[in-house]
Amino acid sequence: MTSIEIKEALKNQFGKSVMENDELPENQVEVKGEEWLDIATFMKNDPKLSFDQLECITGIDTGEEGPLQSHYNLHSMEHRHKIEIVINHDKNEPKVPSIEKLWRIGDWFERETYDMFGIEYIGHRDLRRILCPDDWEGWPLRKDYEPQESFHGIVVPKIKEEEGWE
Amino acid sequence: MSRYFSNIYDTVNTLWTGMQITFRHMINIRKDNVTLQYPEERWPRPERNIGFNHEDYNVIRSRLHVDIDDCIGCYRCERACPVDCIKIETIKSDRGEDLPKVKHTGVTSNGTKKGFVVSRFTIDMSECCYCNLCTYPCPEECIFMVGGPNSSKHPIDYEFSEVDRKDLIYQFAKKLTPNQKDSLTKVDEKVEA
Amino acid sequence: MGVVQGDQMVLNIGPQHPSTHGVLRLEVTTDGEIVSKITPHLGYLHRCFEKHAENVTYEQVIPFTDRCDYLASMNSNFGYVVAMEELMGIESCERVQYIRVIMAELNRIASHLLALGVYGLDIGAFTPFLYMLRDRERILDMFEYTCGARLLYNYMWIGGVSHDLPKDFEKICIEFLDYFEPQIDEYNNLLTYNKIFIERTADVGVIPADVAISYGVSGPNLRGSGVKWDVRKDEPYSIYDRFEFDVPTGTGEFGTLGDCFDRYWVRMLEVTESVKIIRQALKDIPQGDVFETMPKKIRPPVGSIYRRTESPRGDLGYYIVSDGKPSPTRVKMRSPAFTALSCLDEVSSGWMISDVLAILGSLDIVLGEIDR
Amino acid sequence: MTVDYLIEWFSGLINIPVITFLLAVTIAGIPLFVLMALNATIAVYVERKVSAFMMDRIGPMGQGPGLHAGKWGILQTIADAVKLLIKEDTIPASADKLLFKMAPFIIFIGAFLGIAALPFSSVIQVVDFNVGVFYIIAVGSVGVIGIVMAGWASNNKWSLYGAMRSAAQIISYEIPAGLSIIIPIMMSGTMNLQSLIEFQSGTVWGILPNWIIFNNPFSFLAFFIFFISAVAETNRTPFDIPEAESELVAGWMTEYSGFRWAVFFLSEYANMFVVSGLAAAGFLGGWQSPIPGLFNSPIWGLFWFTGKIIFLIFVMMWFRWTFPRLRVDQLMHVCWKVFIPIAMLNIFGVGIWKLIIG
Repeated sequence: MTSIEIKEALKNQFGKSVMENDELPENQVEVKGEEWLDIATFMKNDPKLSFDQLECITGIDTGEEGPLQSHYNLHSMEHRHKIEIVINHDKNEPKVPSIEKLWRIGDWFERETYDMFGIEYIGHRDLRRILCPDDWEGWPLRKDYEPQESFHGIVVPKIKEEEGWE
Repeated sequence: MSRYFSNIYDTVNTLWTGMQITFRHMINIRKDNVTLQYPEERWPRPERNIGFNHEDYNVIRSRLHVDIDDCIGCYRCERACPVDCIKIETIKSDRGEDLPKVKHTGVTSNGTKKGFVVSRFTIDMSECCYCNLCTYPCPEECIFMVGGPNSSKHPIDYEFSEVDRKDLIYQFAKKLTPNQKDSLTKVDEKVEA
Repeated sequence: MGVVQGDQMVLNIGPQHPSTHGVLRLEVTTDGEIVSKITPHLGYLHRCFEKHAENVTYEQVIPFTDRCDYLASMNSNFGYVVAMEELMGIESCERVQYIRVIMAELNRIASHLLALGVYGLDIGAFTPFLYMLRDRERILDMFEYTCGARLLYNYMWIGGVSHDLPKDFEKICIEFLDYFEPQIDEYNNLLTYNKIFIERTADVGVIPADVAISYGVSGPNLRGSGVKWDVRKDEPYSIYDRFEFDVPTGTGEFGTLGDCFDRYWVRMLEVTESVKIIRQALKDIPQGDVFETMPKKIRPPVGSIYRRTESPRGDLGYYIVSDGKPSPTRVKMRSPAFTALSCLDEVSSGWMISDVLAILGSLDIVLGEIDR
Repeated sequence: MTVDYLIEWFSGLINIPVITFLLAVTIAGIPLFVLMALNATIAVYVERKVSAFMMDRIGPMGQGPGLHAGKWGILQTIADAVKLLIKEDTIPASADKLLFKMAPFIIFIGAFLGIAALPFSSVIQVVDFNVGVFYIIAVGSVGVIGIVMAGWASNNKWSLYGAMRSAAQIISYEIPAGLSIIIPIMMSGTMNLQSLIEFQSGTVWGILPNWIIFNNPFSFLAFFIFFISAVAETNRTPFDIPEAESELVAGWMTEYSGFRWAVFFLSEYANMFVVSGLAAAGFLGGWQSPIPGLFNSPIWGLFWFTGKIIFLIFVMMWFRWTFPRLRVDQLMHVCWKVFIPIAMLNIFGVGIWKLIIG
């Protein structure tokens, strides 16, 4: 199926939860964050769609005014089609249902996105930081990220010394 | 039961094949040896003998070198560096004027007139990632990786380990005393005025 | 047979351990030799390449991609430039495309040789490892001959490559391939068909196809489970649709489909396929200027792209978002080793400690790419 | 040159039994120490070279001016030994200090006692037991106590794993080794190593030397079972699971360094020497010449016996640099399901053979 057909199929099933957004390219579909688990379950289990592989979860901070976004790249091994799902989050309280139980790789991808952007995945069974240390502060890939000054007594260098090493 | 014996047979057979291979390599070591005894036998560069003929060795990434007399202080290499290991500072001067006091030549070997005295040009080789990105934008081709096509400008050198980390920060600019710097800056202000 | 449950013991494999292929810590809960749970702890090599990428220009990202999958830098570069060219809507010239394919496939051979050799090392066979490194070294020599670097190339640039092929590269490459192909038989006789090796790997660490897909396992690991999926064939990028090659899949030759041996064997077969591709590419490569299609200024239009390519470890995806400025808003690397490692817990519980390291080795992870 | 001879000689000089005994034992022991040290030094060098040649490398080399390891790197092992001796002797804070310090020496004692009974030639043997075969097998298992001690005392999980694996392995492989060494005893009717070797003089079918390995097909098989079990007992690849580098870092010797580790190393090579010696004496005719009737003087005997040992040690190295490593359960499988049944059938077969053919 092409991405337009997939979009239609989703719209037929979920109606308003699949949003109209003309700014997005045609291979992307924006959905409401609250409904995401239902939509994902449908996308995985519907024989016509059968998205059995979660290719990637990308968090994007679109800048000061823009929202936080999650992009889910889904792919179907059976039908060999793919789609990209976009979810916008409120920057102050980014929350979205976890799809970790549907696609097992979602576990680590969500942990990574949580680690980098602080997007909270509701229902994730083991939501810890994955790449940064457990007690790291801040969300590194957000645009307004400020590195913490010291970490367990280790000074985190902000600007490199003018004279190089010393 | 036959599986039991065929397993034993397979084991003996395949292990014996493997032993033959290693034994063959052992007795043919003179022919097969691939080790070079490093400090005595060096990799002949640029014509490195790897079993192929290397007549024209056209590239090499060894270490950066700057012909400071050719540098016009355009900052392009500094901007191209992805890891910010190049640091340049310049002082404005009269275009094309020689300043023998600070050993500054006014014209590059390509004939370009310089508008700046380069008072600082350091490359921190311990940070350099050898990506070669800085050598392309240079309009005077004065920053380059030594050796290879540049071997006429600077001989190949790939053994540049240092005892002190500071020694890996290469200073290319002519040494300026604070007095000289001040006087140059004054010239600078004069030109501005 | 009843299961006797003894006291559980927690064993830390790593961060410094001969078989973790980098700095990875596995927190293993064991009962005697039997492993019941594995918690991987990542991040020892984390340097946030994605944050770096936001602060540099588009062409300056390429040296950083080198350092992610440092065993297959060419393929890392390739993935990035393919994504970038698609985002910018440019197409590099024919010669560049061929050079890229040759380089990527050579690097695939080099990477697989290391993976196979190190796998032998994990099982305990030292000698095949050095034979494979010896041949990998010759590939690195060719890379050095071409672009001056042996490991981190920064060779493929957006719209072109940094250096044209040297004059006699084709001759050297053919010479190498002729030398290399008989060596594969030697590896097989020495390691693959060795009964001890088969016993250690066959039936161990079976990843069924559905589990593999659900965990996003890709590349040789997925094909080892019998799924015929290869981005080069199924979503052809660059000029891969012009070449004839097979996609080897696991057959469960000595054990169950999807075991460690299958994953090992798929890699060994892929080496042969890569040799085929290189031969075809060397035959057809046209003349031309490699800098011809290189854009003067790299300023992609506002937009985003997700593009995946086949790196030796699997689907290497790049998500690039541009807002029209000289540096990217977001570069995300979907690393295949990251997904492969995630299934370790599920696959290896119930096996012995020795098997855990065999399974870990068969997944062929590179920590530089997992931690990024 | 047995200890008995020395005691007799000394008692002619001093007639105090304790002193003569101590003197004789010391004088007989010194060459053994020298032999062990020499064996380890040479074997390490040879192992490095063999492994290097098999891998298309050239191993340790010394070239050029300055401090270097001699021509062909001959001095490399000596340099290493010096390095090990001057290295800091670290003992983990939480280790059981007494056991930790004792363990290397217990392993050493096991290997040392074994060498004492080896018949180097018809006249050179330190102790000529009438139960020599049994003795060597018995003292050979002392080492496992040291290994378990080392593993336990280190207070390290890797060491513990290594020790446990080692105990299971060595004890299991004693059985096929023991069952196979019974065959020479059955055929010669003696446990004395000298008489066992003398039994192997002459020829079989007129061409081959009358070594036990060539005597009948069962003893031929028994030699291989014995030898492979011996490899397993010395913890070498493909049976090196107690110190499996890629799994257990360094197994039971993870926490050891410096001199204590050197003692482990010494004992490992001494153990190889002992089991190869037993295999040579039991199956390959000991100091008998391979060409029956020629070169049979005692000096030649020394040459033949050490030559056979060196060959067997080389084969062990050859194994090590060719094969992958077995897993614990597979190791046990090989021992209990392959070697032991075949070894038992061998005993049966040899018995029948002896009854019928003689």
